Parts: sequence; C-alpha cells; structure tokens
Amino acid sequence: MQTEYTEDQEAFREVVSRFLSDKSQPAMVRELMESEEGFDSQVWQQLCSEVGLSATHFPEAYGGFGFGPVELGIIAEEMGRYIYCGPFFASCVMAGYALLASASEEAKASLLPEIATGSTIATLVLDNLNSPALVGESLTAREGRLSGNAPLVVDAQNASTLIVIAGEASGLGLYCLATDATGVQIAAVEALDSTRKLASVSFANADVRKIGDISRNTLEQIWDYLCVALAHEMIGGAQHLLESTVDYTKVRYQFGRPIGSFQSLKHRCADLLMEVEFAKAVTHHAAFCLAAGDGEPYVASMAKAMAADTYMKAAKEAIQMRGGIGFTWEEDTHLWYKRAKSSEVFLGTPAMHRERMMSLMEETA
Amino acid sequence: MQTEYTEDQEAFREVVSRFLSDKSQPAMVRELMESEEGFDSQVWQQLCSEVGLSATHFPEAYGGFGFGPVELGIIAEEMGRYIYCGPFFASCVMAGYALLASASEEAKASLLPEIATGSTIATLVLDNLNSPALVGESLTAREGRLSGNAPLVVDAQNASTLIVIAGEASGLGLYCLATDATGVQIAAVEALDSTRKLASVSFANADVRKIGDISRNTLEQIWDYLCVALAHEMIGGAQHLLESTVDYTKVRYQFGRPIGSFQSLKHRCADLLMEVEFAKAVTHHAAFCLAAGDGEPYVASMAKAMAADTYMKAAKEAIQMRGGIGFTWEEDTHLWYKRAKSSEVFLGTPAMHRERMMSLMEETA
Amino acid sequence: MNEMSLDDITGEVNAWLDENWDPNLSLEDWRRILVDGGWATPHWPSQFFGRDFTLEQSAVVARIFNERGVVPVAQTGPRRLAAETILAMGNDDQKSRYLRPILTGEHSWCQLFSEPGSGSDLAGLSTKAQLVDGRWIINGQKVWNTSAHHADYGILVARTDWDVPKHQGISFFLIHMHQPGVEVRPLKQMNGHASFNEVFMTDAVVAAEDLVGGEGNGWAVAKTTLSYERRLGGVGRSFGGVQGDWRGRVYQEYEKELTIANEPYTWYPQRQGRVDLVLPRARETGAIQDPATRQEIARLICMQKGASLASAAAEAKRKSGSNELVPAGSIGKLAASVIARQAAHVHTLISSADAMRSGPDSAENGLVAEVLISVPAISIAGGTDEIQRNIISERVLTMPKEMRADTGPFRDIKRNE
Amino acid sequence: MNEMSLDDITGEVNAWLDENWDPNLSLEDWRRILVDGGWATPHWPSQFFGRDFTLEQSAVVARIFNERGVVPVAQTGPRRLAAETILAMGNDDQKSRYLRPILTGEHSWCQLFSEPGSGSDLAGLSTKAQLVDGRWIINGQKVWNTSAHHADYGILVARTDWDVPKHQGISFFLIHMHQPGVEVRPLKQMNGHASFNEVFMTDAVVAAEDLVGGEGNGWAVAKTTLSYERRLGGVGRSFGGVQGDWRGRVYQEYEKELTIANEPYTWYPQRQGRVDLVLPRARETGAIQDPATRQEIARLICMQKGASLASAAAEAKRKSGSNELVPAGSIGKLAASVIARQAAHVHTLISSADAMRSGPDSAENGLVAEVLISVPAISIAGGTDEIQRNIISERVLTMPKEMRADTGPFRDIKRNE
Repeated sequence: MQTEYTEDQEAFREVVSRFLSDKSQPAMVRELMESEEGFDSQVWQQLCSEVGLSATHFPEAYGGFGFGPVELGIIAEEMGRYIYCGPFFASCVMAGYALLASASEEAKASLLPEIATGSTIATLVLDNLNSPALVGESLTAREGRLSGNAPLVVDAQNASTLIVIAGEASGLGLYCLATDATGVQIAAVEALDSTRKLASVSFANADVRKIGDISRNTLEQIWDYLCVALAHEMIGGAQHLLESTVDYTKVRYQFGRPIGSFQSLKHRCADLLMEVEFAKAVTHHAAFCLAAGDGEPYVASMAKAMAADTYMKAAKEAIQMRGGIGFTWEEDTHLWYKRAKSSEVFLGTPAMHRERMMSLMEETA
Repeated sequence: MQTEYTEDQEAFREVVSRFLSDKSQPAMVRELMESEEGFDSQVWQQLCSEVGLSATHFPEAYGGFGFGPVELGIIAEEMGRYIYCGPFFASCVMAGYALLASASEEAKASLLPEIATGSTIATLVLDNLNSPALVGESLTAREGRLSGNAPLVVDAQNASTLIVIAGEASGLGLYCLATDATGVQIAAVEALDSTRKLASVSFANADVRKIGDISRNTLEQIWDYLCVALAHEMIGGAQHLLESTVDYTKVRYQFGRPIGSFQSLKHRCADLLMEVEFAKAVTHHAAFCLAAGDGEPYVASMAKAMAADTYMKAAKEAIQMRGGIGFTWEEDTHLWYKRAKSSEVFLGTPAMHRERMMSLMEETA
Repeated sequence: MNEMSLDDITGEVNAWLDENWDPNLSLEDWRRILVDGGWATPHWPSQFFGRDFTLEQSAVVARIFNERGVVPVAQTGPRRLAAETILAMGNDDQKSRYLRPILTGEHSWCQLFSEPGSGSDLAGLSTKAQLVDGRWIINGQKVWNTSAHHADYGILVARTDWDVPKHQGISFFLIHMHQPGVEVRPLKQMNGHASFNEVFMTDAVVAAEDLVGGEGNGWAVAKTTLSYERRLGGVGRSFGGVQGDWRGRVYQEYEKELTIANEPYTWYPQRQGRVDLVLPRARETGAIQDPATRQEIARLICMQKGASLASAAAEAKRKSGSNELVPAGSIGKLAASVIARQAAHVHTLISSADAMRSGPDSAENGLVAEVLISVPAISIAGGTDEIQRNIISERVLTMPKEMRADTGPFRDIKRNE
Repeated sequence: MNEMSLDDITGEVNAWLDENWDPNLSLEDWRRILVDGGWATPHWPSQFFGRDFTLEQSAVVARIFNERGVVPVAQTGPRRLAAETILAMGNDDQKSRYLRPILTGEHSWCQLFSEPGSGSDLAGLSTKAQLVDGRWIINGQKVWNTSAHHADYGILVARTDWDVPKHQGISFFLIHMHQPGVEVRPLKQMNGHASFNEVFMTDAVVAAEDLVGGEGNGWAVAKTTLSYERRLGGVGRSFGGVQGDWRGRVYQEYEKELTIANEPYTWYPQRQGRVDLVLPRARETGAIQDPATRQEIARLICMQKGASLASAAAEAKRKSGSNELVPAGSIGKLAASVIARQAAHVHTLISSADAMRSGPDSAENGLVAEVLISVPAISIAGGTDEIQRNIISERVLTMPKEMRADTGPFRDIKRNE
C-alpha cells in the first residue's frame, strides 16, 4: 500500500493547484455564489477537457485516465483550498462513484464517458445525507416508477441527469433519469454555504430506468469513497485557513506588537497545526487504503470525522484571530467558515462517523 | 428558596475552615494517608464533640443541630479544600442520609445520636458506586440473612456499624449490622486516593436486622444528597488548586519573568476560574434546592458532573503549571489530584450524571 | 441631593402626569413637555433637566411611568452614551446645547471610537485632529459605528499629539455628521446583516468649542463613555417595544422609533446561540434520543445554569457591598461565548444534514442557520474573549501583566498601516 | 571515511567474531576485547575505538551483531550522551581518558543539567563554578538526574560568568561523582516511583582539565548533548532485554545491567496512557457498548492514528530530503500528551468506580491506576507542552517571538531564589 505521494502525484497537485489558483480566486467565488447556477461553464469546460480533471478517477474504458482515490483526493483537496464552485463533486464524485460501483456495464459505458468530458452534468440523488443506513426510506421505486422526495441534492439545478438510489420492495436499486423527465420536480434550496448549490428533488410516479442493484454493503462502500473525497476537500480548506490566519497574525499589530507574538495565539496556532497535520495524514492514508483495497475498515469515517472537526476548529480560529474584521462580509474567511459548517454535516456528522467507526471496528474485531 | 449564604452560614464556614486549616495541614494528611486507619481519632473527637460538625445536618430529635444540606455543604467544601482525612463522609453523610431517608423511627432514634456524637462510626454499604439504578444486584437479603459482596465501601475498616442497602425478593431494604458480626468479612482495598480509605465488604449469610424499606425513588434521592455533598468537597478542592496554582505562577520565574505573566497561562487560569465559578454556583444552588425541596429535579447530577470535570481540570492544570515540581511526591498537589480523580468516578462518572440529568429532565418535561 | 420623600414624589409625579401626559401628542411635543417638566431624567442635576434625585427616588418615577404607560425620553442607540458622557465631562455650554435635543429625540448620535487598525487596542487609534485657524480638522477612519447612517452627531476620539505616550495624546470631540468631510458607508457582516457602518473623515471640521474635557484628556472622557457602555450592557441591545395595550399618536411614533433603533440588532439573539430553541428542537426531531447528542445538550445546560447562577451570585455580592473582587462582567462575557459556541454545536447535531440549509424554509424560519453563522461575533464584539481573559487574569486573579511594546511616544509605536 | 565494501565488512566482522566472541566471558572482559577490536563503535574515528565507518557501513556491523546475538558495548542511561558529547566536543586527552571505560561499562555516567530554579529555562541555570587555585569549585543543586545514584561521573553545566548574557556565561564540565562535595538524593514522584535524583554540590571539585570546550562555551557543548538526546528519543527510554534464546555468562551479566538500567523506566509506558489496553478492557467490561464511551474511544483512536501517520509522513519527507519544515519532534511530543490524557480519560470511563482502586488487585495488575497518576508527566518531562507549542509556533509557523525579559547580564535577570 502506498504511504506517501509519488513525484508524479505531487506534480499533478501542482497542475491542479495552478489551475484553481487562477480560476477560482475569492472574487470569482463570490460572484458565482451569488449567481443562480453557481458555476462558470467556461471554467468547467476547461477543467474537464483541457485539464481533464473530471475523468481522472474513471477507468480508461470509460474515457477516464484510470487513476483512483488518491489522485481524486488531490483534486478535492485543492478544490477545498480554493473553494472551487462547480458540479465536480456532484457529477464526477457522487454520481461517478455510484455508477462505477453499481451500474450495469451498459449504463457505465453510456454515462461515464459523458460525465468524463463534462458534457453531461449528473448528480446523485440520496434521500438522506446523514447516514447510508437511512438511505432508501423516502425514495422508492416500484415497477419502473419512482416516487418520493430527496430534500437535499447537490447541484441538481445544474444537472441534466439524475442518478438515484431508491428503495425497492427488498433492497436498493440504482436508477437513472433526465432532470426534465415527467414527474420530476427540482426546487432550489437556500444553502448556508452558497458556494455549493442545493436543491430538493421530488418524484411523482416518474418513469425511471433501472441501471443496477445496490447492496447495503455496496452503498456503505460508495459512502466511504464520497467521505474520503469530501475529507480531502475539508483538509484543503483547513490548511488554507491555518496558513492565511498565521500570516495575518504576523502583519496585524495591536499594542505595538504583531498579534502573532502573543503567546495564547501562538499556542492555539500550534495546536491547530497539530490537528491539521493529523487530519491530513489520516485523510491521505484513507485514500491510499481505498486505492489498495486494504487498511482499517473504518478509515473513511475516521477521515471524515477528523477532517470535519479540524476544519470547523480552523474556521472558528480564523475568524476569532481576525477579530471584527473576520466577521465582515468583505473579508473572505466566512466563505471557508460556511463551507466548513456545511461540510461538517454533509454525509454524516463527526459523531455519526465516530459511532460508525466503532461499529465497523467491532464487526471485524 | 435561599439564593445566597446567610451571614450565619458565612460565619459557620469561618469556624469550619479555621478548625480544618489547623487540624488538616498537608503534613498531617500525608501522615494519615500512610497509616492504616487513615484518620486521627483525637481530631475526629474534637470535630464531633467540640465543633459539633458531625451532627450539623441531623434533626435535633436525633441529637443534631437541625441544619440541612447547605450547612453540610459548607463543611464538605472546607473538608475538600483541606482534604480532611476521617470517616465524616462515610458515617455522617452516607450512613446518616440513608438512615434519615429510610430507617424506622426506632432505628433512627438508636443510631443517629451515636453517629452524631462520633462515638459510633458507621458507613453505608452499596454494592455499586456507579449508579443508583445498579444498587441491590450483588447484595441480597433473604429471610434476615445477608449475602453478597460490596467491592468498594468507604471507611469500612474504621466503622463499627454497617448500614446496608440490599436487594430483596422485590425491591430494596435497609439493613444494619455490626462490622464484627458473624459472616461479615472486611478487607482493605488499595486506593488510588489514599486519603479516603476503602474496603471490600462481603457477607456470607450474615444475620442482619432490617431497619427500613427503600423505594427506588428514595434511593435516587439519597444518591442526590450524597452527590451534592461530594460536589461540595470537589469544588472546595478545585478552589484550593486554582488559588494555589495562581499564587505559584506569580512567584515562579523562568526566562526572567514570573510564569504568570505568560499569556497562555493567564488565559488558561481565566478559563479555569470561570469553570470553577460555574461549578461552585451550581453546587451551592443544588444544596439550596435540596434544602427547599424545590428546583430542577436534575440539579444534584448537574452539580456532581460539573464539580467532577472542574476538579479534574484544575488538578491537571495545577500539576502542569508547576512543571516537574508538580509531579514530585514532595509537592502537595498530587494529594488533590488523586482526590479529584477518585471523586470523579465515586457515585457516578460525569457522563453518567449527564445522562441522568437528561433522563430526569425528560421524565418531568 | 433632593430631600423629597418617596410618597411626596409619587404624589407629585402623578399630579404632573394628570396635568401633562397626553397620548395624542406628537412624540417630540410630548418629550419637550417631559424634559422641561424635569421628570425625564430626575437623577440629573436640577440645572440640566433633572431634580438631583437619588437612584431610589428616580426608581419611583420610573415605576409610575411604567405603570401608566408613559413614553420616556429617547434612549436608543448610542445617544444615551453621548448624553451621559456630556453630562459627566462636558462644560455648561456643551450641556446646554446638546443634552435637550438628545432627550427629546430630535438629535440622533453615534459613537466614533473603534478604527480598522485599533480594535482590541482602542487607545492605539490614529485618526488625526489638528487645530487649524481655530477649528479642528479631522482625518481618519472609524468602524463598527452603529446608527451612524442616521446620526446627526458623533462622539469622537482622535489623536492630537503624536509625541506623547498613546493614552496621553487623545482628545474627545463632538462632531456634526452632516458635513461634506464625513462619509458613512454600511458595513455588511458575514451573516448578511449590516448593523454597523464605517465612517470616513476627510478634512472634517469640529468647532473649537466642541472639544470635551480639554486637549489630551480624551482617554479619560472615553473611559467615562465606556464605563457607561459596560453598565448599560453594551449599546448593542434590544430596547423592547411598547408594552401593554396603549393607544395614541405618541405610541405610534414611539413604536416606529424603537423599530428603527432595533433593526441592527435583530440577529443578536442568534449570536448568543438561541439556547431556548435547543430542547424543543431536540424533542421535535427526536435528536434527544441520541446518546451522544444528550451528552452535549447536558453540557450546554450545565454551562448555562452555571453562568446564570454565577452571575446572580456575583450581583448579590456586589449589592451586599462585599469587597471580594467579582469579575461578573468579563466572566459573563466569556461565558456567553462558550455557551453560544456550544449551542451552535448542539444545533448542528440536532439538524445534522439540515444544517446545510438556510433561509425562511430552513429550521425555525432560518433562525438556526442564522445562529450557525452569527455565533462567531459573540466572542469578538464588545471586547474579544482574549481581552476578557486578560482582564480576568490581571484584575481578578492579579496575575502579572504582559510585557508592553507600546510605551513611549505614539509616533514610535509599531502599528498597522 | 573508510572505503571497505559492505561485503568485505560482512566477511571481516564475521571472521573477527568467530575468533573473539565467547558468550562465556565476563561482560567487562568481552567488552574490552570488543572495544579494542574496533568493532564496538565503528562509526567513531579510528583514533578512538572506531573505523571511520559511514552509517550504512555501521548498520551492517549492527545487523550481524544482532543476528549472532553479540552483546554490544554499554549504552544505557546517560552514558551514551556523555560519550557522544565528549567525542564531539572534548579534547584528545578527555577522549583518551573517558571514552573507553564508558564503552566497556566500567564507568557509569549521569547528566547534571536541570535545576530546581531552571526547568523550561535551562540556560537560566545558577549552579556556580569558580576557578580557585587551578581547580573548579562547584556549588549548586541539580535535579531530574536519572541514574545519578550509581553514576561514577557526571556531565555538568555551571555558570562561570555572571556578567554576560545568560547563554554566554555557562561552562561544561566532567565531574567525578564520588567525592565529599557531591550528595545524591532520590526524588520520588507522585506515582510512587523514584526514577530521578537530586544532586547537591557543595564545594565539589572539578579538575581544570575536565572543562570541555573552553570557559564560557558550555551552552554550545550542552546543545550538542541535547541534540543527541532528542535524536535518541530522550534518555528516558527502555532498552529492551536480551532477545532470543542465548546462553552464557555474558548474557547473564548483560541482562542484569539492563534490568538495573530499565528500573527507573518501568512506569514510562503508563505515562503514555497505555492505549493498547483500551479496547481489550472496553470489550471485557462491556463499556464498549456505552455510546458516550464509544465516542471517546473513537476520538482516542483518531488521535493516535493521526499522530502515527503524521509522524511517518514527516519521517518520509525528512528522508527524501525535502526542504519543507517538518516539526515532527515537537508535534510528536505534543501529540503524545494529548493522546495520553485522552487515554487516561477513556480508562477512567471504562473503569468507572473501579478507578478508585490501585495496586496489584486493581485493573490490569495496577497498570491502569498507574496510568491515571502517571500521565501528568508526559506533558512535562523532556520539555513541557508549552515549550513544544513555542517551538512549533516559532520554528514551523515562523510566528514572532515573545518579548524577552532575560537579555543583558545574567546577574540582573530576575530569577527564583
């Protein structure tokens, strides 16, 4: 199993980082978050076709580059650092992983290459974002008809294709339909973090195509992949906050001294660095584990729980150490704060993931 | 309901404090904790007969002074501050409250006056110190015979009389027997906090006198009284640690400055002060509530949980801020540290009490 | 001191009100009568709209006003700080010119203290005041100025001497806001509200007679303002509405005044964490069944109870005249931070994924989302947690002070550009 | 540098061992042979018992010694710090006199650095060394001196000049412990163990030729010692026992040496919290079913995994020669504190009321109780958490330094009596 990044991977991070630092500056993020669609389609096309990020983790057979969770993690980490606004997480990560794990060969062959080029934007419709164990209670499919409601779907407004996990008479199934299909209603949901667009999606007896079966076990695995990608996003954000905050304390003077010379701030920054280092190490390790199909069975939940707690801590300190300035709209810190708060509960709270860790550990003990 | 101490009560605290500051100096505590019995019988006699502390909270009919949980709290708080070594908590608080709450008139009349003068040392035998809900599982009484084991009994070695709460065919009963009765075996237990002596007590079909019935509800009430007294002990200890630690930081120099001028220590002391003030206020409030038979139903658990967490935090900071010196045997801080650790789990952990708080709240909601 | 008995006061107030109080007057007309009658601020000196009443005597008047639903003088926003400061530190000319229109509500005021470069370090301010041809010319920027966008006047601190230690070179001014050199811009916060303003002064003018307390004595004057601010619990308070079922023109206008005054503070309950919503929501969502959430709720309840009881105990001690140092203010402020943060944490646990939502369709009409993005303010506004901890450790625990890097002439002290 | 190939080394070592290695020798006899043969410390210079080997070459020797079960030179306690310091900073005379008996185990050493008045502030030491009639007369007190009660010599820092800044007035000495002016007293800790000593020096004598590195250069010499200490992970380590099934007199004596050397450290695993015992105990007691306890166990596992992975990542970066600043040491030390404290917390939850017990009849033969009263040491010994946070914030995050109150002549710096 891989234990550190290869030189190629480090170089890849450089490429991603350079692209995003150029195309996802705070001023652009602010403009996009105020807009309805929430992303810049030109940047999205560059990201997909020129830089090829969207296809990174798909097998070559489906138009991808054949890389895996580690490279995807690098992308997600940099996207978190720059708060990239766009349907990458919804389409490439969420819908992509659901298809890869459970769709029929035919469905994969038809959908994944489209997602890989970015020409199709898909999203994954889950009726519950708290825990995989709760998915499939509200959305149900009976005889090719889909009914029910998913209150929070990422980027549904921007998607043309919905990949749906729905409850069946027994078990779960993977379904696909177009967003403009009859019986589908999509309504924007006001989001705490307006850099990630949300919508509710409801189905009234909508005609739907089944593209695969999903066992509970597979759903847990998909959840793990999503959590690890999200954890990368979060540690990227946390690192940005740590760095920018430490920089701020060096140039902000009060009482004739840079505030970074006050011991209580120094000690808190040291503690924060430690936490960020730990969350980062565990998150990277989680990607290495997924890539190798090895490691602790609970590593994804561990990464999600740690990344979430660390990101929130970094966000609180980032505002607190900036004082009143940090609470203003004009200062950028709140963009990350809101992303941190929203990510904390997306795909399960840290408490849920700690409990899940323990269950997975005890199952295999 | 009382919301602050009366002048009389403040004067009473002065008396208690003066007595203990004289009779329970650290050097004496160290000597007693190394001894087998763990207390000085002469000081005990003075405390009982001269100062009359042992009888404070007993009704006058039983040789007491007719005061209640508030005055008892004052005593316990000062005892915690000075780590008084003696059977006060076992005999006057634990056995005393159990008798007051549940014993027959006859038993009260015969036992309480003896306990009040200090001539009889009693203790309360509980087969479980974690939760009132678990009491009565190991110790059972059938037809006047007591069997089973109580692994942790405070000051049993020093007691002549055992007050026992034991399970019956249905419910619980209060029993009394002499420590030297046939079928009773008492074995000293090595204690983490050697200033509070522990023993295991086991009964092999011992002939026992039933002196009262105890409902589960009454047992919960007794537990509340014990917890509030113990919480007072703990906040007394926590206050001592806070004060002595702050004093230390003012006189200890490193890098040419008193360490109390380093901001991180200052901020941590401020946080600790706040916590101590909160725990103190809640603990005093709990005593006022018990005295008035009013207030939040969960106030005793609240006090115990807060006092325990605060005491441990104070103990950790007290050692940490003293550095290596704080970890030596010669320095006194470890006496309070061990008392804090032991008290944290005595009569239920903070987590148990928080859960109990919520249950009591929801029962009455 | 006024020697009237409490009974006499009761009689006289009621008689005066029977004669003068008319709910159908305009708010301004009524207040003119009230101020001139000397019943508006009876604890003030008789020379200036008062009666030299003790606090006890004044309380009788306030009680009767309250019982009869009598509308009081204007007290919203920073105007009260301005009034008390002018009364305490101004000269007779300033008192005569400024106090009456404050009380009647004709003039609205703002406070121009904080600067972008000096937040926690208020005395490190660098707005410049220069005496040119008998007038003070002001240049600099202020921030966090509630109500500045509709203020007629401002209480201002600015630096008049750069060659003395920082506290000594500050002067205190009364500045007219409606002049070309003063520009007020709203300042939006991360929760979307714009409760404050920034104020830019470019060659703004203050008349020589509007210097309060003398040149270089501004810090002492400002401390008077700040001590009133602390006593009043910060200007950032809600002032309630009209209580009871009173009718008449004066009430309508008063209600309107309060609505405008309260507007910047609608989110203030949210920045304190809305502990009141925790149990109802936990019960409604079923989150109260979750053991880990129960632990966190219990912790929150413990903190809150501890803070409120400790504050009550401190208040009782203060009233009983105890000499024991009671750090109620700073501890209470620090406690509010800790409580708000824990409340936000618990609200997050209760909402789980629903915490991703905001706006009117989200939990409690959006109040929970507003909690989540407003609590960072509680540990900053009105003195950061760090400043409170400094105060507690130095004033209560008497721990030694930090080493200082800001002694000597202000000119030489390192500061933000 | 020695040019031998790794294969040649393998051959030569094995041949030499075939010739010389005899498990039935006495420990001291064997080590004399070993040292004189030049195979004890092959990375040392050939002039002093070594062969100028690179670390890679030395590793071959060590591997062969390990495979064949060959007993190495004495390395326990602070003697290795003394040896490396003398080798690096001593003069030839000192090397000739002291190194050999350290390697053979004839002489045992201790480290006399910390003082009661200077813990975190090591350079603030105030033990005095005065040159009187060509000999150094030492007066002062040292503390935390492991093995001092059976040491023959000590490495000592003392102040020789009180009129220069504190780091400049320190000199480094080699002191003979068996003399009337040196008194060693055991120092008991709060957990009942006595792993350390206090050393009182009253007109103790050091010969002029036992000054290392020259007068006033003691801080540089001490820093060499400290850097070895950091690299070796502190002297407070367990050295393992004899591995494998080897027999012979040399093993018996070696085992005895290790047992004595390890004695002060038996509780060290406990001060780290004994995370290894957490899950087995939680399962055995059923505490693992308790949801609140599960949360805390999960937190502990997270921290531990985070610390171990972060440390491995830092090590990998260091090896790959990355320029990125990797604060592995201080972060690892701080992490150990946090982990130990959380482990103690979890052990407390698991034990519940049983945590009131200690001694052999309590959980895990008393090890859990020992955890509870030993963890406070982990955040103090070898540099407090506060010092680690200073290091991390200043060296890694490059945050500005504290203002200093200890510049100028040492004589004028405020310090403990």
